[in-house]
Parts: sequence; structure tokens; C-alpha cells
Amino acid sequence: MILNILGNVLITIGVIFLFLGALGIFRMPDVYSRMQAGTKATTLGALSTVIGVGILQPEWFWKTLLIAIFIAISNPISSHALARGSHKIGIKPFMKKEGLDSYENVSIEEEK
Amino acid sequence: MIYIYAAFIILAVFFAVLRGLLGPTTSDRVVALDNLTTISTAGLVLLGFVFQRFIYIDVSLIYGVLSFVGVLTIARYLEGGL
Amino acid sequence: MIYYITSILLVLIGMYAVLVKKNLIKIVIGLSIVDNGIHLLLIAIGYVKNGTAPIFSKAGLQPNQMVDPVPQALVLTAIVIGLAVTAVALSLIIRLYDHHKTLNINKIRKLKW
Amino acid sequence: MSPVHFIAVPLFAAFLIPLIGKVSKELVKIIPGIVLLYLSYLSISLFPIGVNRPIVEIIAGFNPPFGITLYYGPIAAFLTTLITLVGFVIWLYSYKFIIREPTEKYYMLFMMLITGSTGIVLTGDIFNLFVFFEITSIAAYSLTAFLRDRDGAEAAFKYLLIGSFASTFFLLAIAIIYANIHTLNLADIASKIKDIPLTTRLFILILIIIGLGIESEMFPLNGWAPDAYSQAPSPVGAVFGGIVVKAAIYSLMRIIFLMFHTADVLHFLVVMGVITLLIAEMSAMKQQQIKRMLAFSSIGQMGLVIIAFGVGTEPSVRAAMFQMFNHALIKSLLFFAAGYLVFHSGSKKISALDGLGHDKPITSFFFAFGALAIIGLPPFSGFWSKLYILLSVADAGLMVPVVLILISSIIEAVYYLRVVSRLYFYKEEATDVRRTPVSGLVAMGILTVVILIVGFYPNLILHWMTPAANDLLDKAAYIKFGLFH
Amino acid sequence: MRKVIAILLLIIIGYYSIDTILKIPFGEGVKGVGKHYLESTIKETGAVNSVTAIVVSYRGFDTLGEVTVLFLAATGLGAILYDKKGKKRSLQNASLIVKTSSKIIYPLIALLGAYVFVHGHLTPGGGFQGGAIIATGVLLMFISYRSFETNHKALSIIESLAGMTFVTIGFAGLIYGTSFLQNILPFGIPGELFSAGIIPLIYVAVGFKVGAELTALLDNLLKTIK
Amino acid sequence: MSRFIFSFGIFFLIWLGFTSSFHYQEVIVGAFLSLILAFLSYKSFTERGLFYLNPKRLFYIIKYLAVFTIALVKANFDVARRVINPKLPINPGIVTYHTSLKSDTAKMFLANSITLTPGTLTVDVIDDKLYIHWIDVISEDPETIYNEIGKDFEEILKEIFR
Amino acid sequence: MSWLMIIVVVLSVVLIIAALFAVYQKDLLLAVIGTSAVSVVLSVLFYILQAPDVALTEAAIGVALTTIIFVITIKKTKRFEE
Repeated sequence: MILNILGNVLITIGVIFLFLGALGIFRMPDVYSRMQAGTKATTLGALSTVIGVGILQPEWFWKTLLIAIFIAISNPISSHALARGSHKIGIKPFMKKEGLDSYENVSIEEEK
Repeated sequence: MIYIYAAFIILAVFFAVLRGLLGPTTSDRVVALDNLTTISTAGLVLLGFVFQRFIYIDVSLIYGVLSFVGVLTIARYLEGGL
Repeated sequence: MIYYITSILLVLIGMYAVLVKKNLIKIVIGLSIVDNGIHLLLIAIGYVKNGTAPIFSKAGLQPNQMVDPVPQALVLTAIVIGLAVTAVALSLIIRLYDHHKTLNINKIRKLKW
Repeated sequence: MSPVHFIAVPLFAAFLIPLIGKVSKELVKIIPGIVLLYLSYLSISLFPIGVNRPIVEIIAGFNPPFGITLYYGPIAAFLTTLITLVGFVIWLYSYKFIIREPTEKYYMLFMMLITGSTGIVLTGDIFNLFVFFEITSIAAYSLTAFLRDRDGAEAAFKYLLIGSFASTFFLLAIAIIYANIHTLNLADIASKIKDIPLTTRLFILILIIIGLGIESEMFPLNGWAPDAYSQAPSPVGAVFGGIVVKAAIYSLMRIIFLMFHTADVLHFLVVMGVITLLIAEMSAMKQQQIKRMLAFSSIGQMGLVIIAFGVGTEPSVRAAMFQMFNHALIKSLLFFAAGYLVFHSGSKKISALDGLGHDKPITSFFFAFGALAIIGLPPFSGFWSKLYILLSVADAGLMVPVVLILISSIIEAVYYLRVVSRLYFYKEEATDVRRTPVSGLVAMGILTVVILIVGFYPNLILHWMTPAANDLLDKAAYIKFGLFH
Repeated sequence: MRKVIAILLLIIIGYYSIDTILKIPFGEGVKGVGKHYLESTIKETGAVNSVTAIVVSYRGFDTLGEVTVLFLAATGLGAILYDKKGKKRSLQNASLIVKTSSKIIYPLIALLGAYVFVHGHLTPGGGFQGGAIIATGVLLMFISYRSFETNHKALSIIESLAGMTFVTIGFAGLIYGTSFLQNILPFGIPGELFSAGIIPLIYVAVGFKVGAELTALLDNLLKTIK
Repeated sequence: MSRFIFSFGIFFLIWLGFTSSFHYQEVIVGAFLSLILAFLSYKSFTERGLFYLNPKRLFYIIKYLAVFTIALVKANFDVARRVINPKLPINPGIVTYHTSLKSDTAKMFLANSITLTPGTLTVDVIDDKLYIHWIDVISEDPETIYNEIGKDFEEILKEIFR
Repeated sequence: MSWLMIIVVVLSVVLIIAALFAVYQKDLLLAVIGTSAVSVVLSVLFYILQAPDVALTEAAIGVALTTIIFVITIKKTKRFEE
């Protein structure tokens, strides 16, 4: 019973955060802020949804946990790679004050 | 309950797609795609739960893994790697 | 019903790309969209209302609640074939680009099209 | 001893070749020959059995319509024999002709092309037919683009585009068939086709004609053929003309005769055949390049075959089969000879062939021989098949096609003789010292001998054509054997 | 002009296909061949997953063809993009995070692929999917490390051996049973890992083959010609 | 050797997670596959091997997970706040963060954690510098950056990867 | 109309939009992202149609491999349509 409620609550939270993440990437001003909103909210959203299902259905728990772990590892990585890529093709972050971009003059060093 | 979940997920998909269509830069659209796949991964788990079939979870797992590689490839292309 | 209409629309969009677009990669994208449409059509044909996947993974599943497995098997084969065709097409494109330095179909006219 | 060897053995060889390639490059070249020799032996020894009573080979131990079956009837027996024999000769020719790397991949693709073609001929299941079609076409695309210094990639891309469109239509047709009658076995479909509403059936027919017509070079769908033939290496041109088209046309006819055997459809076929024939022969007349000319001529011959099938009487189908046999041999011979002629003259143009008849007498002789045979002069084998087609079409009372076929024959004679006359009656100082390799000459010699023998004793082949024609026309027997073996 | 013709053509095709397809009843029970398959999958093949049973057993010949198609694609790609001068991948450096994480994730993806093709007869998935997943894992390494190389010889040997295994299993059915690709092994208890006769064997072979082929294909495609 | 055993163990655990079953056949096949895979990839999979199983490190790993979860939840409420009310004051910029971690894996975990915590996103890692997109740059002083962004994680990670 | 039906309708609309996006976009990379999105949505549809096998295959081949080989080809050739 408690597990049931807990699971449903987790799923609800997760779904809401999935929605917020999507809303975030829609409303934020520039790519990097969108990425921030997108990554964080969807990661938590997906994690909590998946684990919620795992709690509702105990024999699924281990597999859902694996999915959750995988999402938690992979999401920030793809986000980071995208951010790096965006910066490399010259998308400037939205800044209120000039000169806050300390990454601007860093180039990719060659692999040894 | 299920209606609430469905509503939120539909809204999430809607906004992600909207960003994908509008997004001024390529990265925006890739972010939208990444978001869409994450939403789908979670959504598939939920759907599997609704259909009450344990084996459906496999799809979701593989989905997460592979869409990650896909997005990473596009990101690597963007930064001039690949 | 909606599946049928969607799939036919996909097929038509893909065919439009193949027939009208001048860019080689765009044409291949069109082909893959056409393929996708037909796959959706096949799966929709095999669907049974309130059915479940044709996998007897737990007790109590009856064959009469299941969807048709045959179209699914066909689509599996068709997807793999589609991948193979796409790969070959793209490799041809790479070679064409090496030779002509363009992807525009109108500019690759050594042979009559 | 079972027909499944025709598919499994070349496939096994294709998988084996890379392993052998690690050991010896020379062995790679020999293995396809051994395999094809074995298959030829097999086809000849199975031939009498298959002609008497169709062998229905069950795959994976499930009875039709649940499992896939191979239907080795008289017509399949005849076509597999043709494919394996022509395939063997083509291998012999390729042995010295394909010297460009990666030869290993060439032979792998070649083996899989053989697999696909025999698969198309043998299979008794419509989706399996689709799979083998894809195998054949993908191998054909890759082989078309095999040579890097020509516009092969362009021709191959064009071919691929049209081919994938075709396969899409075919898949759509399969989907609709399955949705309506829930079966995929050809015999089963044939017995249930009446359950499909008429308009749906018509739509399926159109889809199938588009889908399979492309590989069989039917009129509006043959845009790929001239480019593919002319840009591919010569043996591959022979493969297309001698093997792929034959298998494709057979599958088209098999499906039409099984599912849509009505007078209207047959008339439509005749009309399409006539248009194909005329347009192809006209275009062939205009060509400057020898291989393009051969390609158009090949399309024209296929038009002739389609007309003969479309007439749909027993003698006409027999004549069509005979024509297919002749065309496979003669067109291969022409492609072989043209390959070395192009090689010696260093140009694909017809005008560059001046005087090669004196410089390279043997190759030129083979070309001239093939040209005379395909025009249909007695005593070559082409004469008999054309004669029988004309007689059977006239018997069916279709006088207009007869006249048109005769006209097209005259056109054909004109452009072939033009090339031959260039070979012999123009003088030019030739400087090419390279010799035509023996294996190529042997390959051409074998074909020449067969053509001559068949020319003098056409009944040798025609005798076997009667059961083949009946096999195609007798739908009831196909259903009976295909379903209840 | 071309556009107008294309659109007219599409309208005609669209009209007739919609007309035809809307006549097909949607979602009304399984009939014909499919019904038989559903009812007798476990009895006749021992597999729990009917789709797998159809793909590998009932229509096993299609799968042989499918494997051939992929093999053909890899071979054809090799032939089309062949270059005498040898080829090299040109890659810029990936960031440290991507590199480190792909090192960790890559074996896990391979394990997932192995899981998918070993369990083909029990859960969704099978040889093709497993092979594709493994190839994707290798691709992850390709795009992260410039110096990561696969052993081409080993790949082509795996490819050949796996393909030959498939055909040999087929011939074993012909020799010890009655027909090509026939099951000659006991079915076991449906639902267990070691069940369903030759299906897992074939799927393992297919998995290795597809994995090796797709890896070779991607490698070929990634290497520049210059 | 310890690396080999460690990777084998991890793979085997994950396999068990995949199958969710202790049937003897699954276990045998899983052990076999994990063995092969561990043999092929243990060199790249882990740098340290069994070293992580030290009880003290395990304790820190658990602590890390707890801190991480709290930070993630906090980050999400932050995102929610910003999304619902986009008028909130923001001052985005990319700042440099100096880390004292040595191991690559540690840096990766630090970067990922930073990405998932409030208002920050790792753009690149070069040597010991992390370039971080910060949605609300309070100050450009390295000390403040260190304290605001990654202090908690870095201290725990230092213990784990010591 | 059940909640599942609504999801299906939304996904179908997204599918068509993504396909149109892929066809009309002049930037080939974006077109490829569009096809990738088509595959993502399609695979969810397969899942809803109770075909996990196909959904899995589509995820493995459509979402990941096809996208990747397209991206590689674009890298090897040219990104923008003339």
C-alpha cells in the first residue's frame, strides 16, 4: 500500500519534471541554459519515473534501476558533448556582461 | 492517474518538438532530440507498466543506450571531431 | 485507422522527397522515410485490439489475445534490408562526391537521367 | 541431392572466400568455379527428376503454407540449369578479366548474385522472393560500381534509386496481400486470390508489375539498364543480361500467371512488350557506345519475351522460354566479346572498333557470330526462337505485333551489321599488342559451340520446353504440388 | 514542372493506396498463417517468443537471406570504397569526459548486446539487434579515440565463421533430419535459456556475424579515402 | 588481477540485473560472458580494480550518492523556479574551475555531478581546469567558484579516489 | 477516446511533422535529425502496437545506426543542400 503510493508519487513527480524540462528547453534564452534545464529536469524526471515503476512492480526493480543508472550517467555526458560542440561551432552563450566567457580562447589540443 | 501522466508526457513532447522546429541553431534541435529520446525512454517504461509486460522493459533499456550514442555522434560531428 | 493514414502519408512524403529533391542525401532520406511508412503499415495490419505481444513470457497468456507475429517478423527483415540498402547508397554517394565534388543530382550528369 | 544446394552452396562459398583469401589469392579465384561446376552438375542431374514431377523442398521441416518451400518444377529446373551454366562460363571469363583489386570482393558479390538469382527462381514464398530480390539487386548495385575509373557509381546510384523504389512497391503489395488473405505462400495465395476484392487485386497487380518490371526491364521502368550495363565490368553486364533479367522476368510471369491470369492482363503484357521492343530497338540504333547498344538490344529482346509470354498459349510460352535460353547465351557471348574489343580498342565507342577484325580475328569472329545469331539468321539458334515466337503470335491472331516484331528485327539487323562491318571492312592501323587471354576465349568458345549445336538441333532444347510451358500455365498443378506436395 | 508531375503522381498513388488500405479491417483478430503460428509456436519450436520462432524457425530461410543482405552490404561497401593506398580515420580529439566514459560504457553495451542475442527466444530482440548494439558500442570507441583500431583480420574471420556456422546448421538439419534448417536438437523446457533447439545457436551466430559486419561497415565508412 | 576480478564482478552483477533471474542456466551463461568480456576489456574498464571496495571508500560512495541525490533534487527545483518564472535575474557566463583531482574517472564523475547540480553545466575538461557554464555567475574569484560549485563533491571524490 | 488513442494521435502528428521537417530542411544535418526523430516516434508507435521486437530493432537500427551512417556521410561530403 505504502509502496503503491510511493511509486505513484514518484511517477507523478517524474512526469512533472519531464514536462518542466521540455518547457525549460522551450522557454530558456540560449542553448546553454536550455541544455541546463533539459539535462537536469529530464534526468530527474526519467530517474524518478523509472524508479517509481520499479517500486510499483517489485520484480522489475533491478532492471529499472539499471535504466536509471544508465540515464544518470549518459545524460550529462551527451549534454556536455553537445555544449562543447556548440561552443566549437561558435555559438556564443547569452551574456549580460561581456568577457564572462573564459572558454572562448581555449582550443582543442591534439591527441598525443 | 494514467490520464495525468499521459497529459504531462504529451505536453512535454509538444514543447520538445516545438523547440526542435523553432530552434535557431542546430544545437537547439539536437537538444530537443535528446530530450525527446529521454522522454520516450521514461515513457516506454511507463507504457510497459501499463501493458503489464515485464519483457517490454528491454526496449526501453536499449533505447536509452543507443539514443545516447546517436546524440553523441551528432555532437562529435558538431565539434568537428568524427 | 489512424495508423493506416499516417503510414500512407509517410510513404507519400518520402516519395515526394525522392521524386522532387535534387540532393542525393535527401533522396536517400526520402527512401528511408518510405520504408518507415511501409513498416508502420505492416505492423498496423498485424495489430489486434487489446492484444499483447506474441511472447509467452508469463503464464496465462492465450494465443487469442495476441497480435499477429507474422508482420512483425517481416518488418524485422525489411528493416535490416533497408539498412543495407541505405549503407550501399551512402557509400555510392561518398564516391560520387569524391568524383564530382557536388551532391546536386543535376550537376552529376555524365549519364542521362 | 536437394534443390536447396543451389542456394546454400554458393552462399557457403561466399562466406568461405574471405577465409580462403587469408591463405591464397589464387584459390579465391578458383573456388567459385568449383562451386559453379558442382551446381551445374547438380542441376543437370536433377533436371530429369524435376521435369517429370516437381520437387517441393520444405525448409525447416514445416509444411506449406507455414514454412517456406522451394518449388523445383520443370521451369525452375530449366532456369537453374541455365543460370548455373551461364554463371560457370561467366566465371571462366572473369578469371583473367577481373584483375583489379579487390578481386576477393568481386567473387563474393558474384557468388551472392548467383544465390539471389537461383533463389528468385526456386522460392515458393512471396516474401522470400522479396528477400532474394534484394540480395540480387544489392549485389548488382555493388558490382555496377565495381570499377573506379568509370561512371559506375553514378549508374549504380541510378539503379539503386529505381530498384529501391521497386522493392518498396513490391513490399507494399506483399503487405496488402497478407492483410487480405493472411498467407505468404505463392501456391496458397494463388488458391485464395479470388477472396480479394477486384479493385484491390488490380492495385496489387499494378504494384507488382512496377516492382518486378524494373528488374525485368519493362518499358517505362528500364532507365537504369543502359547505364548499368555499360558502366559495369563486361562480365557483370553478361550477368545482368544472362541471369538477373531472366530470373526477374520469370518471377514476374510466375506471379502474373498464378494470380492474375486473365485476358486483359495478358493483353496489357503484349502491349507493354511491343512498346518495350520498339523503343529499345530505336534507341539501340542511335547509340554510339557498343555496350549501351547491347543493353538496349537486351531490353528489346526482353520485350520480345514479354510479348510471347503475354500471348499466353502453350506454343508461345514455349517459344518465350526458348528465346530466354538463346538470349542468355548469345548476349553473354556478345558482352564477352565486346568486353575484350573495348579493352583492345581502348574506347567504348563503336567508331573505335574499325579494323579490329583483322587485328584481333578470334574475338571479332565471336562478336560477329553472336551478332548474326541474335539477329536470327539461320542456322543459329536465335533463328528458331524468333521463328517460333512469330508463329505462335500469328497463331493467336495478333497480326500487328507480328509486323512490329519483323520491323524491329530489321532494325536490329541494321545496327548489329553496322558494327560487324566496321570490324571487318574498315582499315585502320592497330597497335594493340595485348592478347585476349585463353580463359576468355574458352568461355566464348563454349558458348559458340552450344549456340551452334542448338541452332542445328533446336529440338534438343524445345523438347524440354513443353513441360516447362505447361508448368507455367497450369495453375492448378502448381497449387496442388505447392501446397500438398 | 517536375514538382507538379510528382505531386499529381503522388495524389494518384495516395488515393488508390488509401482506398485499398482502408478496406483492410483494423485490429480484428489473427487469421490464417499467423493464427497457426501463435497456437503452435511452443509446441513446434520450443521458443517462447513467436516472432523469433517465425524469424528463425518457420521462416528461417528469410533470415539466412537477411544475413546475406547485411554481408552483401558490408562487402559491397568495401568494394565501392576500396582504395589501394590504405585508409585512415581522421578524428579530432574528444573531450576527456567522453573518452573516460566511453571506456566504461563500452563493455556494458557489449554485455547488453550479448544479453539481447542470447535471449532472442525469450525476450524481444535477437541476433540482429544484438549485433547492431555491439557495433554501436564499438562505434562509441571509434568516435572517442582516434587510435582505437579493430582487428580487421579477426573481424572478417568471425564474419566468415559465423556465416558458415549458420549454413552448416542448415545442412545438419538436412543430413540428420529431413530438411534444410530443420531443428535437430531437443526443445528443452520453454522459457529456459537452453531451450528452443537451434534458435539460440543460430542467433548467437547471427549476433556475432552482424556485429562484425556492422563494425567493419562503420569502420570502412569512417575512414577517409584521401 | 584485482582489476580483472572487479570488472568481472561488475559485469556479472549487471548481467543479473538484465536477466532479473537466478536460474542456474542464466547464471552460467552470465558468468561465462562476463568472464570473456572482463578478459577483453578489464584494462580499459577500470583503473584501480578492487581498490574501490575498501569499507571506507564504500561509505564515501554512499555518501556521494546521497549528496548527489540531494543536489539533483535541489537543481531541479531551481530549474522549475526558473522555468516557471523566467524573469528571475540571471547572469550567465563560462567560468574556469580548478580541480585538484588526478584520476580521469574522478574528473569525469566530478564533471557529471557538476552538470547535474543547480545552475551549472560542464563545457569542457582540460587537464585540471573545468570550464563551466554557470547560469548565475556570482563572482569570478576562483575561491568562490570552488566553494559554490563543486566543493562537496570534490572532497568526497578525493576520498574515494585517493 | 482513450488516453492511448490521444497519445497515438499526437505521436502520429509529430511523426508527420518530423518527416516534413526532414524533407523540407535545407541543412542536411537537420534533415538527418528529423529522420532520427521519425525513427524515435515510430519506435514508440511500434511499442504501442504491441511489437516490442520491432520497436527494439527500430531503436537499434533506425535511431542509432542509420542516423550515424548518415552523419558520417554528411561529414564526408557536404552539409548544405545547394
